[in-house]
Amino acid sequence: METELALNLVDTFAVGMLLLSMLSMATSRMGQLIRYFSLQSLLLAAMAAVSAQATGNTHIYILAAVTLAIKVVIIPRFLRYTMAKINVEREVDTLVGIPGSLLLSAALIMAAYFVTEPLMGSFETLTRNCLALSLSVVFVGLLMMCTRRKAVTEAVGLLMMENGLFLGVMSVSYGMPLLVELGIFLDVLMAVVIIGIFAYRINRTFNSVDTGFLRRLKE
Amino acid sequence: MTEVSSVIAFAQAVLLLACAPLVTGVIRKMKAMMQHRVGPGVLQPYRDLAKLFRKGEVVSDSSSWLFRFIPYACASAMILLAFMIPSVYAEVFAPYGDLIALVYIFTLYRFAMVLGGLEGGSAFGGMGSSREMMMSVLIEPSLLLSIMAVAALTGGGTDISGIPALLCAMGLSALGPTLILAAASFMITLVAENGRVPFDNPSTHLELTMVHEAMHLEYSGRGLALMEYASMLRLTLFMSMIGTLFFPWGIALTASPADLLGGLAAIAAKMLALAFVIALLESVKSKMRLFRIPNLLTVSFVLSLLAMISLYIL
Amino acid sequence: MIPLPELMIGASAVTAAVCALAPRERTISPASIAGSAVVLAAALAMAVAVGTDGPIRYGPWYIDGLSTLFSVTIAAVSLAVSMYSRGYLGFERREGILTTRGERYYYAAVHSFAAVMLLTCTVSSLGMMWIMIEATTLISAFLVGYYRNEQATEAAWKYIMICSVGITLALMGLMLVYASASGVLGSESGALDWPVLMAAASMLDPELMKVAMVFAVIGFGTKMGLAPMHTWLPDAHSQAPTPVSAMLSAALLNCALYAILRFMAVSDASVPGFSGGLLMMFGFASLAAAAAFIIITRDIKRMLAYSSVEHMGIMAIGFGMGTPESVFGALFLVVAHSATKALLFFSAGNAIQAFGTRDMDCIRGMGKRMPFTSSMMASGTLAIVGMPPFSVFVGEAVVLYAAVSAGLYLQAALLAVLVLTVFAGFVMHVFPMISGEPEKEVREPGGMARAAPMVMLLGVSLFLGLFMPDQMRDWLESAATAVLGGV
Amino acid sequence: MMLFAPAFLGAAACVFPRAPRGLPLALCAVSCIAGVAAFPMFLLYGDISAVLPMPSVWGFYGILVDRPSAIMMSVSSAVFLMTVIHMRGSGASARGPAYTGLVNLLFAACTLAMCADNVLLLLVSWEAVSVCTFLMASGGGSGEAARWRFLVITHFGGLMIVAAFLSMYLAAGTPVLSEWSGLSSVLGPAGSVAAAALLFLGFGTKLGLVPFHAWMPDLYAGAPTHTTVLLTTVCSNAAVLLLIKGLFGFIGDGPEVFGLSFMLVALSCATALWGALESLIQREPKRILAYSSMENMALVMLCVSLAMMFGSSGSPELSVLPLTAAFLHTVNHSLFKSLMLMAVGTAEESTGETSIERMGGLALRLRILSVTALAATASLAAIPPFNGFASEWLMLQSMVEADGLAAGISFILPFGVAVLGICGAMAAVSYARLYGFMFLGRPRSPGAESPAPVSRWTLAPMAVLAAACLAVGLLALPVCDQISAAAASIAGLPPGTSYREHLSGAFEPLALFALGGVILIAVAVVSRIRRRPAVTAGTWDCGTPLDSGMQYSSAGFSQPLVRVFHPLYGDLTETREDGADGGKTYKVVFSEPFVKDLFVPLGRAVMLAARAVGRIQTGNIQSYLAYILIVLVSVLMAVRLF
Repeated sequence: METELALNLVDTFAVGMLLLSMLSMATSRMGQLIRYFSLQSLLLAAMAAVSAQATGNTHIYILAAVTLAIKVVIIPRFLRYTMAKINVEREVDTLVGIPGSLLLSAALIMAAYFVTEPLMGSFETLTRNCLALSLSVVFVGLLMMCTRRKAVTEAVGLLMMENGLFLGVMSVSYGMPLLVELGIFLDVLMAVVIIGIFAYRINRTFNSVDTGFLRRLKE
Repeated sequence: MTEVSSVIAFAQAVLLLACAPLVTGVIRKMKAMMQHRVGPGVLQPYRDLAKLFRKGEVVSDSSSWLFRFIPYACASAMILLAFMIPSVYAEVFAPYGDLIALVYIFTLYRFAMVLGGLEGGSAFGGMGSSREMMMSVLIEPSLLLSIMAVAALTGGGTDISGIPALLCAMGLSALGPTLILAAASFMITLVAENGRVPFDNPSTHLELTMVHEAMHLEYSGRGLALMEYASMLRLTLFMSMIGTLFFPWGIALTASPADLLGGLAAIAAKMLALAFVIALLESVKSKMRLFRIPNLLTVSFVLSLLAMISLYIL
Repeated sequence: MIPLPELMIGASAVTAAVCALAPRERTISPASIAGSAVVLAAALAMAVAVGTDGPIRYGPWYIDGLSTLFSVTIAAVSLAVSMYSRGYLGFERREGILTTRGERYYYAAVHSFAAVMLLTCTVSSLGMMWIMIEATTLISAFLVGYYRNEQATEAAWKYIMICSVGITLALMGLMLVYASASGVLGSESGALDWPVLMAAASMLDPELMKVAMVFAVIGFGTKMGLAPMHTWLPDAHSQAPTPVSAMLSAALLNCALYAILRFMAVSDASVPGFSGGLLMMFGFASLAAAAAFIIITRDIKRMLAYSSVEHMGIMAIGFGMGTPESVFGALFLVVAHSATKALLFFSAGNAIQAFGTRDMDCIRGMGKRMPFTSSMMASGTLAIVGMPPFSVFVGEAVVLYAAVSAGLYLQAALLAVLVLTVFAGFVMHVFPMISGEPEKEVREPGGMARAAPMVMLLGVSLFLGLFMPDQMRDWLESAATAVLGGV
Repeated sequence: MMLFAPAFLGAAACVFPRAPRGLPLALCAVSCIAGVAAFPMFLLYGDISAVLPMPSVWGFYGILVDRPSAIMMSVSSAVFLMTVIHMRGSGASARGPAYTGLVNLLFAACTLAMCADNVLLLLVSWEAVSVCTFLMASGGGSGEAARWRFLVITHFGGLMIVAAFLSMYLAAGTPVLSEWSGLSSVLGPAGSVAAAALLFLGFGTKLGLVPFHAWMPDLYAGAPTHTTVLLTTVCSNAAVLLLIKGLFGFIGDGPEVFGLSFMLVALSCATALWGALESLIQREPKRILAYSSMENMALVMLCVSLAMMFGSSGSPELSVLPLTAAFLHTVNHSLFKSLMLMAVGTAEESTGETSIERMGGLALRLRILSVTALAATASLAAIPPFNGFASEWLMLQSMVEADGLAAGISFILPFGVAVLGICGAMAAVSYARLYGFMFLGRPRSPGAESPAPVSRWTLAPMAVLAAACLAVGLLALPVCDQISAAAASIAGLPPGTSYREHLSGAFEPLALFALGGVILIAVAVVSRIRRRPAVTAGTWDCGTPLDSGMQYSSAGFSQPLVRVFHPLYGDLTETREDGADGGKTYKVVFSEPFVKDLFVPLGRAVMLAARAVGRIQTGNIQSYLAYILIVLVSVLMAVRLF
């Protein structure tokens, strides 16, 4: 398939990922949130496949596969399992409120575009604004971590940041050396598992996963 | 300096030592005359000293070895000064008389007297000492400054025996503001340091007014005699300092008999004039309140400072 | 020649395994001590080898003076830690806080932690380095949450969350570097290997490198404890078991610093001075924040943690100036700080176990009851606040000297004033603990296992403060050249 | 080099607390004797130097004993020796091995600081001095708070010194101090002014320069006597030596520091006056002595800055006189101040009282002690023929010397003389008060009524020191010959230059006071002729028996002066309230204004700022993450924009 189509596809996927993270900012349901995350990961995998096709370096396929396996299937499962195990009530409780956080994330996206604007010229990549998009996704993920209080939501925020990162990895620099990528994926998996474990511990010691309660250690 | 001049210098020191009580007597007599009293003869101080010298000594049981030592220290300090200050002849016997040393020996005298005042452990001694100290804080710098001003005026450094000659050599051109201011400040210092009116009344023993007498209170017999003699000597020394360091004209510059006679006459005249001034002051002025004393002392301090500064401004 | 890096890492990993699976519990701690001794020996041998015949570079390894400096520091600290842990855990075992299983778990975690940190400093690919640093977070999270009580869990949660975020941002920086590098070198050419990168560094796109450095400094700086990203540090240090706190403060932060240095070397070739400016900015921020916190805190381990923040700030300033002297001083400070801070944590550990509290207002009269610990704590305090003849003073003096010689008078003055404030706060807190009268009856937790490492560390700090043998100087200078971009 | 082996051996000996009691002190004494030998050795062999083979970060550690350091080392070691003997006597060795060990360390550090020939060695040993004195000052009680103030202030000074030496090292390019000279040309005007100012202020913190003196009184009052002695004599000697070396040897007094020297003169004068004023109202002897140290050191610094002024105004050959005065006064101060402090300490130990309001009458009960104390007091008050007078005389001489200079500077003459005069007079007052109320009069407390006997070990060193005070006072000129040679060698003047040709007028203390002695004997003999034995009776009491309350109190003694200088003292709060029996109580409280109005508010401000910053550690993870986000975005924006 020729690069025009690939370009458009990659762009579309990237924009879709950003859209999904906006949606997950907007949602107030945990289940919904996790669904959005897995959908975003799916888009990521698809995009990886497309860019592998377009640029012809095959190890990105592996990447796509791993993404599919880990981020679309395993991690959401694990999260749901954890949620079920520590029966969290379904609401995402936010600090800022949904409209506020949406406005903030819009501001962050503008910031991302503004920051990456001078860098556009420096790539001969298939797409110019993927960098901006990935940065925006990272920012939005971080914002989610700042504004949501449940342990699981924070985990999702972290994962979304990583999705944005991989968006950048795929689109801007055609992936990294395979070893590194696999290591990174391993780390991500481990991180999620450990976060799950600690979410469980928090729930057991505090009878809640609301990290707003974690305020004992301060000056 | 040659043997002759050293002999003369020694002689003039002895003369000072001998005349000290006389000076006091003269002042008292003048005062009495001004107040239309007859008053004791001018030799009365000699008689007092002799009487005290014959009397036995009584010392306080709370006083220590220091108490017995102090009279000697005071007397000999003053006698040493007598050898350092010229009166008739512009040379001194003491080797290398030095102005700064002179001032500090006065300090030694005051210091010893203050310690003696504290010895008795009574209220009076302490009171006298504390007042003396309050005055000394302002007296000492102005004394230092006024003398140094003259030294700087002559440019002869801090060597005492040089100053009279240099001043005489300068002639009347020396009679500038520096000398006047310094002399004025020194005059105030003289009155204060020797505890005369208006700073202190030497002839009273009223507790609340006395300063020096309070410190002498515990002494008796020979100790008292020495102390009294020392304070008389101090007065004489100050007067002869005015006569030789500030207004040395007439002092004998060479060892020739004529000069020496002239010098003797000159110093006698100056002494008489000063005695008159002091007596006049004591007759017309009354003693100040204690806490107004610092004001006058500050005036003398400022005068001496001005004397110094005027040396560099004018 | 024997493959030293493999030997070093292998020994560490094996030790971890042995501690996890040792048949008899009595063998655990001797095994760990022996293992870390071997590791230290290997690290030293590696340092000598590098010192004599240049950087080691084969397979996944790239080891130059910088790597050996950091890895020897890490190995030495972990040896001291595993010695001290013997006494420390023995006490807890007697108190009944600790089970054999817990001890196995502890030693295994400590040694794998050490192994991963050593890997961080020896691999050649920046990507692998990133992975290893993330791994340190994951492993040490368990050590931080070791006592499963509320505070420990909270501290561990904050630790893992904040550090993961930071590390993710660092990955962004790594990605950008790789992007621009692969733009120059083409992909598949090991464009993440540090030597290769350095070779091509001058051709990299400056704009991109700037953004990359921002991400790298903020990301790794979070792990290194630069304010205002340091927030996890006091919690983690105060909640972890004391030997682990020592390890975090004296080894882990250095790893993050090492990563930043590697990135800085790359970026300085294309945008000179940019990363230095960033580092200095964050360094002063950390110094100021640490000064304030040291004054107001009451928890002794938190205070020590903040002093780590302070020293990381000073090092950042030193590296940020980027002159040979300043980098030399900062590198020296890395070693000095590790030795001194470990010593301080150990003596604090003794005090905490004796008094059963971390609150400095409740610890009094150590001087009478615990002469050894208090003398150690006193000298450690004087050392850490930069009093001669201890080594930290030399490091700070060299940095100050470099600042003056670089004409950065204002920065030098600011540095001096902030260090003075820290000094005041520290002294104000520590010496009352030593003087005064103890409220309750306490006795010194004795034992060779505790005393030996402390004396050792004090000796190191003192010797380095007084003397600078030529070998040491050459070593530091080779490391400095590596920082300043020599391959 | 063999000379210094014992010094460091003694320092090392302290490390082993198991060493038998008294061994550390003995070793310290040995090393002190070695230190005393420094100057004779110098006279025999010239400069003594040694280098340690092990390199440090900045060059090799080396020591060089030239004339100035040799003189200072000998004097300091002599004082140190006396202190150690006194320590042995007054049972201070019961303080335990830690203390005596620190004494050893302090000696080693001070000696090294005086003879260091390597910049790092100098800095290290100097800071070691601070640390040792800090650790030795743990007297408990009121001293504790002052210890922290002391440590922080001296560390501040230490930082200034470090900065100054670093900049000088930068200019010199070599860590070997003996190769440093005339660095002002390299440093440039601004640099050399900054370095000189830093040096002056840095060492000023140790010497009690206003406003860095805030630690002095409390520390002196709280610390053990011997710590105070060593702190105020040996450490001050080292400080003065290093200061003069730094200013004149290393930087050099070029014209660029002219403006600075004026400020330093003013600062020193202010310090001297302040010390004299405050010493008038203190109640504890040690506080009085603290302020008097401040005053004396201020006079030394005044001479130093005068020398700077002379040198920078283009006549460096004149600066030898003030420098000689500074050195001489430092030496004298270390002699009489140590003597006075030991006397006070001994008196406090044997009476168990620490306030002069509760002493008195000791001259009757502790005769020898009172004699030595009198010698010390007389020297402190610059009473001839003691050594304090010699150095003040030399200071005045250097003032008079300003006469010969350009009109702009000769202004200094009157003001300097005035300051010296006032300080001298006030000093005389406060020491008369100190001695009078400690030793004279009638005892004011049971402790003073029956003081414990004083051991011979305690008295011997004090007697030696008293003799030394008198001897230096009489032999001022020969002593000054040696010292002025040292001063000239530092100031880089031709070796021939002596201070004598700058003296105005000729003065031979020995001859003069010999005459005085003759006169004294004569007077004594005369008044012994046919003398009746003195009768002892009670003090004249106007018929009402005296009780100790009717004695003049020390507060009352200084009251007139307080009235005169009232505005200068801190707030003197006079509280009158009715006692239980309707009686009135009246007390005057003086508080050191610099502490109350400068250091306390400063500390409070720092505390407030710290709390303000401390709020960012909220304990809430969301806010922590928010910090990261904000920092990231703002830094990226900044990079994008600039």
